Amino acid sequence: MAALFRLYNVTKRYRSREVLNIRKMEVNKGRIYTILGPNGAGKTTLLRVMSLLTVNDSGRIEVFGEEVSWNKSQLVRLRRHMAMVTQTSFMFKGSVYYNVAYGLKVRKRPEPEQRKIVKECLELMGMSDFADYPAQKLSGGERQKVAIARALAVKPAVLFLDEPTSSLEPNSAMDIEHYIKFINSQYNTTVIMVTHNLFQARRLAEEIFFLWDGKIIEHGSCEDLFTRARDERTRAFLQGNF
Amino acid sequence: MAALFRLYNVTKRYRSREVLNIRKMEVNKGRIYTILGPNGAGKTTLLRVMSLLTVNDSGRIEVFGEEVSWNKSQLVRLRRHMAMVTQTSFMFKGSVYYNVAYGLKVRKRPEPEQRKIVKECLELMGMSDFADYPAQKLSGGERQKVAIARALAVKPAVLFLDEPTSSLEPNSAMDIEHYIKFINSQYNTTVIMVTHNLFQARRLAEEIFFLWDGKIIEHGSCEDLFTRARDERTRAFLQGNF
Amino acid sequence: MAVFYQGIKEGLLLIMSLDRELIQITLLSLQVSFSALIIAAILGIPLGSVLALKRIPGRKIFLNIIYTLMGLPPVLAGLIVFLFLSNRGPLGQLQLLFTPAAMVIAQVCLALPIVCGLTARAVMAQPQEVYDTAAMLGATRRQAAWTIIKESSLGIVAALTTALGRLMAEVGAVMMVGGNIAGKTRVLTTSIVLETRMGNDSRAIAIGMILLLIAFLTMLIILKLEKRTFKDGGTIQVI
Amino acid sequence: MAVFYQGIKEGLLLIMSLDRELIQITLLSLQVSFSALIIAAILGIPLGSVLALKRIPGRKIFLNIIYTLMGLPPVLAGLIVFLFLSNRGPLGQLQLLFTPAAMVIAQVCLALPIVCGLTARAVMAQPQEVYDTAAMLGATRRQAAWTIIKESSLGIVAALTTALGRLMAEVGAVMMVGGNIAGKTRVLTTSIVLETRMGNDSRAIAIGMILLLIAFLTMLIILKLEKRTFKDGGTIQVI
Amino acid sequence: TGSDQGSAAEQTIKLATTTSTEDSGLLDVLLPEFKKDTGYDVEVIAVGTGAAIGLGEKGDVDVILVHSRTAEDQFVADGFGVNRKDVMYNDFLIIGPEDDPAGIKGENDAVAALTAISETESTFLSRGDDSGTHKKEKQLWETAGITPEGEWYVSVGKGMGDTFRMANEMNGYTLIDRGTFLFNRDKYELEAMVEGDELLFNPYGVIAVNKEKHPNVNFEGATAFIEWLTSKKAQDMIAEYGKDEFGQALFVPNVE
Ligand SMILES: Nc1ncnc2c1ncn2[C@@H]1O[C@H](COP(=O)(O)OP(=O)(O)OP(=O)(O)O)[C@@H](O)[C@H]1O
Ligand SMILES: Nc1ncnc2c1ncn2[C@@H]1O[C@H](COP(=O)(O)OP(=O)(O)OP(=O)(O)O)[C@@H](O)[C@H]1O
Ligand SMILES: [Mg+2]
Ligand SMILES: [Mg+2]
Repeated sequence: MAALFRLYNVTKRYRSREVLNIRKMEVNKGRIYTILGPNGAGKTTLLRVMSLLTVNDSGRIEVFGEEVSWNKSQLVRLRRHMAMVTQTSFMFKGSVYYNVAYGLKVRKRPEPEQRKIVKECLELMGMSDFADYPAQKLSGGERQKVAIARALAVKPAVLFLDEPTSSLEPNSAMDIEHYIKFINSQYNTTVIMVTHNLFQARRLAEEIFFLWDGKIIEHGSCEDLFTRARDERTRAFLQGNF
Repeated sequence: MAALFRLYNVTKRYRSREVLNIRKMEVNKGRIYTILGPNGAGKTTLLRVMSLLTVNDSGRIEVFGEEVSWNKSQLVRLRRHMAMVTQTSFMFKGSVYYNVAYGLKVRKRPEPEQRKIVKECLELMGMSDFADYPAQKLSGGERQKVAIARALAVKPAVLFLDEPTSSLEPNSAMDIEHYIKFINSQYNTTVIMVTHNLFQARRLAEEIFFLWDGKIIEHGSCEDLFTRARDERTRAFLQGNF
Repeated sequence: MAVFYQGIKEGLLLIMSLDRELIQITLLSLQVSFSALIIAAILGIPLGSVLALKRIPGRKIFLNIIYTLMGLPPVLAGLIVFLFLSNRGPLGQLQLLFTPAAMVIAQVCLALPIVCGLTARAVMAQPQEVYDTAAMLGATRRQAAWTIIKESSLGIVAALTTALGRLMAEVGAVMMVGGNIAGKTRVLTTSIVLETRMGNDSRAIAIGMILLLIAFLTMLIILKLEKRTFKDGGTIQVI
Repeated sequence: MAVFYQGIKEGLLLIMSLDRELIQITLLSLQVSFSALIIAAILGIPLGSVLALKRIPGRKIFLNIIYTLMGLPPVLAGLIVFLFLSNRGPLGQLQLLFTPAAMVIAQVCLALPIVCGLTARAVMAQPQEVYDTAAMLGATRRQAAWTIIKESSLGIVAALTTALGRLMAEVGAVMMVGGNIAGKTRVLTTSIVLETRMGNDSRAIAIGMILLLIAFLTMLIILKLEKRTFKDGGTIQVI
Repeated sequence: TGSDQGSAAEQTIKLATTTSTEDSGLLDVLLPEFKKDTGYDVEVIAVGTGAAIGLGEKGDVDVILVHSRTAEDQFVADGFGVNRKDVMYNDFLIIGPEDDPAGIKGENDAVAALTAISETESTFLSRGDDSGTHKKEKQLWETAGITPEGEWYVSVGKGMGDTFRMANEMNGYTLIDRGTFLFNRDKYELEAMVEGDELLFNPYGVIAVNKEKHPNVNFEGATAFIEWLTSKKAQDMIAEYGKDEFGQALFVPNVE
């Protein structure tokens, strides 16, 4: 199986604080990964480094088999195969439609196609009525739904999800979980998801990375981790179940 | 028992859309309330109206037995007994310390007292190491913890919580739940909390309001609602359990 | 204070009389300042954004120079452009001195740093998330920059109105390179100077009133357009 | 183009010679412009914030007038202040005409709308959450307004630097009310005008260079202070 | 069309002159007549004498009309100007406040008046801008053997109209050309103190910019302007100008 992402000795510091230090990490095509870990463990930072939004301070990153050299054209080329739902679901000024169409616009897709895709994605998220609504006025959950629609619209090969259902009502959250499974099996989309919802992790993940203080202290299949985690900290974390 | 909040026929519209329409709602002192409902139901709007951050379009609001006239001095006086953790946990520019001390500063508490309280609250949230950190650089969960610390610092009589644990790791979330129960029983703090986590609602709430499309369609004790909800929509919502 | 009433009265009379010369002077003022503003915007907005966004070496010094040039004295700008356009100067061949074109060039020198500097500041004040979201959705740098510019629209409109105010008000540069030739390069501000020099205070005030009236109407139109374009860029509600 | 080299050379010589008169002129320039800026800031920042935040009737028109006055021609401002301070004017008794105090007053008229208008725009661009969070934590309106001003610091610094640039560069107002009296009210810009009127282009350029150099150093200091105060108000990272 | 524009440019001449000439309104009377007679449009650029000569040296104008004999001669001697002609003269006067602290009202001797001003330390405003007027003033002080300095001697670095305004505000004396004085007399309160002294004579010269130095100048137009300005018709108009409005002529034609 081709490794989509390979990270070796990747570190990232803010000021003098090392917030990420990944010895070795591999992500394979077509699987669903979950990253777990306490607040401030570096989960978001890890997603940002993998999606090439934050430059690592040292180490080596390979994406789609290419070593990342951070040059402009490579970045755009690689990023065009990815999409992310960020933790804050930032919305551009303008309508919900504009936000969801954004990824298609920058890819210069024909207008009718854009309209069709945006319509589909909004329908999927139950947000069709909001197409003309100013996106920055949405409620927290609505905003998160639009952020998901926006990421899905570009049909990415790799989908990064940073706590994508944190503000969603339970039913919507379940729908989205189903949909993630669906695109994963249907289009072979690789999914890398951060979540604090252990049930969700358990339902979705094929593999889990457990992050602690910037380091991957445990990695394995979902079943393994939940039933026989080696690290004591992992076990303690997973016990806080709810 | 004295009613802390009374709302009669309170409505709020954005453009032509009515997003809130509360026939009658009463909140009593010293209890823990949970507001449940789908995304966009108007939960945040309701909290904002109750905390006097958004002016209702019609209807009557009584807070602490006073009718709200929206005049300046009344607003500040009433608000000084409340605190809120908002859905976005907005942080002011400046350090974590500055943010947590803010409510004490505007109340002109003496400096040593400020320092003491901020220290306590940060410790409680496990954020002591971050006192000097720029608050806007925190991770999502850290930010939420600071927002909680900031609200607790002013020792409010009424605490509004808008999905306060949505970005928190399970253990922290549990700690916060315990703490909410503690201040409720210890200081008789009234808690009004929005959450999408049904387990959490069940663990904490004494009473639940169920909001749908701006209206309270169900209201009762936690037990009642979870076991014998009258409204079909409520039942459907609560079934999406996880 | 009679001179004020006199000035206002005279101003109203002047406006109502539709004085041919005055209309021509007013139109030239508008034409020169708007041409300069448009050129400055076309050059300055992209340049300002690039300076705000690109980590090029010497960027800070360059930005600082731009901020400094926001305070370029109009007379000095006028003098420098004058020397370039003068017969003996490197661009003397173009025969532009004492024409409206020369005035536009000199005013571009004044407006460019303002547009560029304030645009850079507006762009730099945007949250990181704007860029991140654009990049993550596949935008090239150019597309992302354009998105950031759109998000900064409020600040950029402020930059443009500030620059326009500067241009409509300044006299040093247009006087120097335009020469204040009656019927050819005389504009509202140079007329004001001429009238004060001749001791005609009330007429100077009258022309000043006309200038401010025009500026007021222009601002009204700009704000209306801005509102229409950025409907939800509302302002803070204080309760 | 020889005149440029000549101007730069002459400028350097002037600086190095520590010409007494030049030092005095430079200090007066700084003193007048900074006094005016400080007064304008003290009045303009609160006023701008109030206009941005308070729903007072006529607020929009008032804001529009402020934006218009950002383009107040210095000559006109000078003329109006002149008429007020003149012997015959309502404030003639104060005997302020042709003193630095008069120049400060006239410059305040120019700077106030800029500080006020750009502050208002910076404040209006803040997200609603700033106010909400402050209010929810028990801030009075005044305290909340102060918090919003602090959050707008980047924009307000831009307002102040823009105003300072305008003041250091303008000549119409200080010329009119100061009178360009040698040794008393002559400043850098009026010197430049005088030199160009006398046809001393290279000396005019030399003085202009000094003016720009001072502006540059001032900006450096302001930016350094700003950085120190708002360490984490960093700029967008583009990768 | 292109050829039309070419001839239009040919039909235009640029004149650099002093602000006093423009502000006096004389050109508003002369130039339309000149256009009627010759077809030339004249674009007037009013600056200080120094700057006007500077414009001529750079070839940015075609002809200059100024009043500073020494500078004019230098301009011609350096080869920048040709065909200098006397046009007219006006005279300077010393004006001052009604209460006349130096007691010079009615004095005929300019040098004596300045001496009195300096001895009483009465406020005196100097143009201080190297203009024709300023040069004249310096020459008078030199003749008086006085180096003016002190609080009372105010060097303002401004044009004539503005200096008049300032002198009025400061209740000071100043040296002024008759044109500007008559033109502004009603607006201000200063009065004529000293006039008629030969030393106060102020001749204007017109000079064409040398075609050899600056091939692009409109030399033909400049020549036509000089010829017209020194013609009988123009000289008569100059002699008449101001009589209606001020009861006296502002300038005296000066062609031998
Ligand atoms: N300022 C506003 N302008 C326009 N519409 C708004 C505004 N604020 C909220 N709304 C709309 O009002 C409705 C209710 O919003 P509210 O934030 O109260 O929902 P909520 O119940 O808190 O939802 P969530 O669970 O997603 O946070 C939403 O549909 C939202 O889009
Ligand atoms: N731009 C930044 N500047 C300084 N520190 C930062 C920055 N971004 C992140 N950090 C710090 O790095 C650490 C890791 O942050 P990160 O956002 O990756 O955490 P996380 O695992 O996603 O946490 P959460 O579950 O709370 O979202 C945190 O302690 C955070 O405060
Ligand atoms: Mg995170
Ligand atoms: Mg909400």
